[in-house]
Amino acid sequence: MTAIPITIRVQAEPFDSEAEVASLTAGRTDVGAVVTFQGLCRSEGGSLAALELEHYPGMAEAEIRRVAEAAAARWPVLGLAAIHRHGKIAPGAPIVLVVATSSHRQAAFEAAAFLMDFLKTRAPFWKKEHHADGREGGWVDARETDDAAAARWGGNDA
Amino acid sequence: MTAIPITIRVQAEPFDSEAEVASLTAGRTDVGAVVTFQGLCRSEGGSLAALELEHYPGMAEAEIRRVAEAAAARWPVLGLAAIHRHGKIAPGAPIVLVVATSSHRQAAFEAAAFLMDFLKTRAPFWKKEHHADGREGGWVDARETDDAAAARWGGNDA
Amino acid sequence: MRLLYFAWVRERIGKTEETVDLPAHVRTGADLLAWLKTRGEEYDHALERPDVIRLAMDQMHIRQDETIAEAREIALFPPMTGG
Amino acid sequence: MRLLYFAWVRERIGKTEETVDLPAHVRTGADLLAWLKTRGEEYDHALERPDVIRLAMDQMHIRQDETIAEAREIALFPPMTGG
Repeated sequence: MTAIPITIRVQAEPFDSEAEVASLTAGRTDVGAVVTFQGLCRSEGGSLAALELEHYPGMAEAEIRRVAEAAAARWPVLGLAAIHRHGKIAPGAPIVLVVATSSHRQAAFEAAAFLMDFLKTRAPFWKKEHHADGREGGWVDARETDDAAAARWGGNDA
Repeated sequence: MTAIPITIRVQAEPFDSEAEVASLTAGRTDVGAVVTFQGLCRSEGGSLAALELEHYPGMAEAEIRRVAEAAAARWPVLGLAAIHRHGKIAPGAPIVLVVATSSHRQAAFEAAAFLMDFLKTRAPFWKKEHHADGREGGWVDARETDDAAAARWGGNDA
Repeated sequence: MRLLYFAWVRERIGKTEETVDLPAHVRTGADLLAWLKTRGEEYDHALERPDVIRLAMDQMHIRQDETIAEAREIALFPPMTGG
Repeated sequence: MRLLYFAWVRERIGKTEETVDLPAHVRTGADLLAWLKTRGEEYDHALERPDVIRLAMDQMHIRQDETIAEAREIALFPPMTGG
């Protein structure tokens, strides 16, 4: 466990990235670097009407928190936030937000990338596609490139 | 030269990170990943009253653009923005913003980190410290860790 | 023991959750999958490739060779695709 | 030729810019630094460690061994510390 602020939320509503950054930086002057990642729903060339995100309530929050704690143990970050939406999400709309703050930029960049890599491979969320042409969509397959991205951090950190 | 939108600005005023992200994402559904970096002025434990940023007008914009073009040639990014402030900046206030958008997250993360590394070592800006106790501040020394960060990308990309 | 199903595992089994009494010989995650497969066509279909099924015990990931003897809740699901 | 000075190079020389006529023997960036050092104490002080001085020719970085014969504008400054 660490003493830094860690915000974890799973919600249907859109998030406010500006407000999350402000909550990790307002009133303090030790933060030199703020990295944010936002994952948006892509339309896959117009074929996608929406993504529907199913999750495992309780475990989703707990697993993201475990990944964030692992990031906080590995890099000198000053704050972390991770917000993941569930439910139906239209192309162009945000799905996930990660924020990492630190004194110097490398820790914030690496912690944010690490958080995303393990959130993708460990947080219990599943995407189902709804097609624009009305065809029943399938469940999105896990990508080997995501496993490879997580593996590059070595060990079993998260 | 590339066909993607590249926003480069050097200005005294604060920037609006939300607006810069919106300008690279609004009305399109091919962006899956948005990475932002914000560099903030640190107080160095309360000893710093302000940073004063001097720059070489004209070359500053041109050099940041050259770095952005190099990033766009190297990664499949969909848009880039880099905004750097000049003048007096108080602790806690933002100095620099970088935004990178792409279909998948790795390109956005790497392009944003690359942009920051080369912006630090190649863009003609210089920081002078103003001390809280009234002592005349000195010019900030270039950090070897910044040269090392830029060198890790190999070659002479930017 | 409470079992939870997610994504296409849930769709194929046709339930979000159920409570079962495990036979004594079911000790590991792999044992659980093998036993569930015998419970009907829908289970057999959902678990036709047991190697791809992920397990969580009391909301923590576990490997299939780990013991589930102490579990209150086991979840079965496909590889995660969030983010 | 127009010369521009930034940061502590500017402060030590005491000017933001000036226009000079270069002697014919000044061909490279290093030649320029060596010649400027002879122009007075303030230049000698600003350029006391010529190896740390960075040069830009017409708003592009150049190495000190590059020719500056075609330059309209040369800027002298310390290593950059932006970002």
